[in-house]
Amino acid sequence: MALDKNGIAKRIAQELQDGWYINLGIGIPTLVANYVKEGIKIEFQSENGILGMGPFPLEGEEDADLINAGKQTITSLPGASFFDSSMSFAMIRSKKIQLTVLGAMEVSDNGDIANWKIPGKMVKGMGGAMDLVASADNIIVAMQHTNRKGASKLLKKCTLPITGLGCVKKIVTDLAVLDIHPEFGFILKERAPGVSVDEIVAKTDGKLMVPENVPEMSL
Amino acid sequence: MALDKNGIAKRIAQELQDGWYINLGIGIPTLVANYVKEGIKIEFQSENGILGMGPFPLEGEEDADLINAGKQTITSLPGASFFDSSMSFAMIRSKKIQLTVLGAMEVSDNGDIANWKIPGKMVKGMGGAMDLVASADNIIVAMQHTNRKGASKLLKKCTLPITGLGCVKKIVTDLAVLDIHPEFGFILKERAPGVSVDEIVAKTDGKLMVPENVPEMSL
Amino acid sequence: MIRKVITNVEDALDGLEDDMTIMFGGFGLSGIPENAIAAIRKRGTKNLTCISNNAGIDGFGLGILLENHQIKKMISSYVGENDEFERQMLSGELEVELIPQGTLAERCRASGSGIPAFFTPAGYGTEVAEGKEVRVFDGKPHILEHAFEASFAFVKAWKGDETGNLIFKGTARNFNPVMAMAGKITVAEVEELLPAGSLDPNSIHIPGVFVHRIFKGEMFEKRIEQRTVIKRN
Amino acid sequence: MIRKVITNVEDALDGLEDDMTIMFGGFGLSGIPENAIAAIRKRGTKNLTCISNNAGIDGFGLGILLENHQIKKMISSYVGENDEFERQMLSGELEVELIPQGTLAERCRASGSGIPAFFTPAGYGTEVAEGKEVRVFDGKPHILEHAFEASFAFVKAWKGDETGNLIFKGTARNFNPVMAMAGKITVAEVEELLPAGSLDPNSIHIPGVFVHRIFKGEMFEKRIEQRTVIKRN
Repeated sequence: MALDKNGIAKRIAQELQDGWYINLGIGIPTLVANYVKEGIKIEFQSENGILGMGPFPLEGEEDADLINAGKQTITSLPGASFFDSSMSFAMIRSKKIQLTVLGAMEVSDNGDIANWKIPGKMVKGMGGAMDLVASADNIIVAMQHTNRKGASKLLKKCTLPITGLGCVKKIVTDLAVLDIHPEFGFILKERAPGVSVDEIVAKTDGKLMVPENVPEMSL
Repeated sequence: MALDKNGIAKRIAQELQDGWYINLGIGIPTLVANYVKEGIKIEFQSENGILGMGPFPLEGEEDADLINAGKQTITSLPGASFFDSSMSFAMIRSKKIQLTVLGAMEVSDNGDIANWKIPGKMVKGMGGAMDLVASADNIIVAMQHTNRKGASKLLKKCTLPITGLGCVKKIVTDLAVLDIHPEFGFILKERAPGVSVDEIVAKTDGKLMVPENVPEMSL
Repeated sequence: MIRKVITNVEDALDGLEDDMTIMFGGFGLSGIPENAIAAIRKRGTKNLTCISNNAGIDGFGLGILLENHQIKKMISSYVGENDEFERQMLSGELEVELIPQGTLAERCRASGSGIPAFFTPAGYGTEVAEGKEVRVFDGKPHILEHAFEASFAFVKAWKGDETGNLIFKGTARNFNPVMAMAGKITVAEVEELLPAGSLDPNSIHIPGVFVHRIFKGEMFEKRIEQRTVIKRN
Repeated sequence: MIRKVITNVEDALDGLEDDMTIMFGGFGLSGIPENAIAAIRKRGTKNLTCISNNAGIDGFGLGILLENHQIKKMISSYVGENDEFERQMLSGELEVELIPQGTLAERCRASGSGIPAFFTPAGYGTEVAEGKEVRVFDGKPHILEHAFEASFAFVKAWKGDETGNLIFKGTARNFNPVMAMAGKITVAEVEELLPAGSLDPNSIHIPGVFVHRIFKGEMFEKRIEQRTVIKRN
């Protein structure tokens, strides 16, 4: 069965390693914070200016001066720090953040990502996404495998305006976990529980390598 | 009679205007702080990272963590702030400092300055001087009119390695106050008390404009 | 430059004219200069080019300048959550330039640092890079970006002193410091305005040298855009 | 990356090798990483290229690495006050590259900001500009300067916490923050090392993300270079 949003987040959370600084985008990526394994120590960065971001505040303790990049009220954890926007992107561009998780509209089999603009529709802007994808060495995309019309979002070439070139290393969708290899394209690593390889192949447009054995995710 | 170092500093202090931020170089410029007119409010910046620099500390109150760019122990005044070196030169390059006073080995009649290196001698380095002269709109040079051998330090063209081009606006020496005009060169504005125009003319090598009336400095 | 305290918010806008380019601190509605925005609305200055990470919401933040048709162009990184904005943009009434958030911040910081241009990898290969110089450093393409020029920067701080020193609070800091550095005239509104010497010189976020006018904001509504909480059980 | 506390200064140098380029915070003798310098002297690492605003004095600061012939090259803005330095430089034993102080700071900051290069007016028309690209912005010539690359940065802070957050004191801040940002491995020595949560998150000068190793310095001599005082009467 295809994963729901929380399932995708849960699978991505398995990638988190002890000691990492992590930036989570808006949407599914934000949910990843709910599934951090016990015993590992990580810090979340939000590009509006906090390291050591904590969970939402208790009712009544919201502070307009303490939000995340999605403009949601948050808290800070012991060891947190606040800083300005130039300092925030200084750490992003200088690769101090070990993992970036973000959503996408399309990803191509060479790792290009499109996630900021649909021609003809109201453009909201790229926010910090272009800075993040241009600099991060470790980017995981969290998204549905297909769009609302059923068309694959894993393509040979992105059709939408690009956010960054050749930067995505891993994709976790409702159907599968895939790595991206500069030569082989998408490499199918895991299937969602009960989802067949055939379904994934049918719903993937870009170059796809399917190993002999594709295990189910263990969630 | 030619001015001594304190006389030069005293004359330069007359240029200070209410509300200015000022950077004083090492040597004679440092002395300017001792002659600030009553009733005007200025702040001294030292490029190692302080705005609102105060006088030397009282004996016994020296703090190794509180020095000026000459490595001298100082104090801070109410309203002071400390900052890092990149912030310090951010304010210098973005012209937030209204006056820069520094020493020189040579100044040319188009405002070039040489004050950091004598070929064949131990070079100590330019410190912050090149950043200061490249960005400051208002630079006053404090120096002796001639070097130890009696040769003029006000030249057609600097013979020593340049610190900055066309940047000096005013010079106060032991003999005179001179402005620098892009077309006319040095313009003699004031004589030190008892010093003749002829002496100044004799000791100035660069192009010099002498107005009909050259008043004595009032100190 | 050192006598900076303004008692009347109208004086803070002295010299603000139609067609100017101005900056506004804030991220979403957090840390925005509410009092200056309200005063600009009242003053009615038109055809403004506004550099601000976001464009407010309907009825608050820059939204109140948009609905009064005072803004000609927005330079931002993200402009969702605003119906009037969308309407004006789609009708062609409002010009919009979208810039990666880190580049936006760095172009402000460059402006306040006397750095006219710098290279960044952000936006290479995208439409953001169109017409811009590309150069490869260490095998990676970068694009050349330039410092902004802004006649005014309006920022909001938590505490300030008479000499213009500013301290921000939490993530309300965001773009405020770099914009404070960048304004030809920087106007800071603060929640608490204190005598010189009240703030720890070691904890100043923006030294007063960057601030030309400072006033205590009459009212800070501090609206929350996304109230997310954990329910008490 | 988050478990950073080192209890043994030797561990702080783990990976430091001959021929590396390393940075040292400090201005004159103020805010220098005394404990790391002493440990490097003890370790005997050779042929180091050192980026530091100054080069210490005879017998203290980087002077103790110079006299032990561990430094191949100094990259600094000002190097007076050191006889051994002068001797090695004039004999050709020591290479010296002099850089305007603001450019030195900005090249560190660029390195820690993912900005590979930027334009600055400092040094145009001087020998500092030789061989460098010149470009005119707004009628004024600027030169292109590049980010540094340094394997290690050794910095000294006043207070630090277990997550690597740093707070500096007074003008001992100087180059320490920008070098902390720039090191591939940044080692911070602090006067007080506190548990996470002890420092006000609003007053952190350098967020812990930039600091890889942190330790409480065993001893800080904090020598004063120019003791200038007003006599009590």
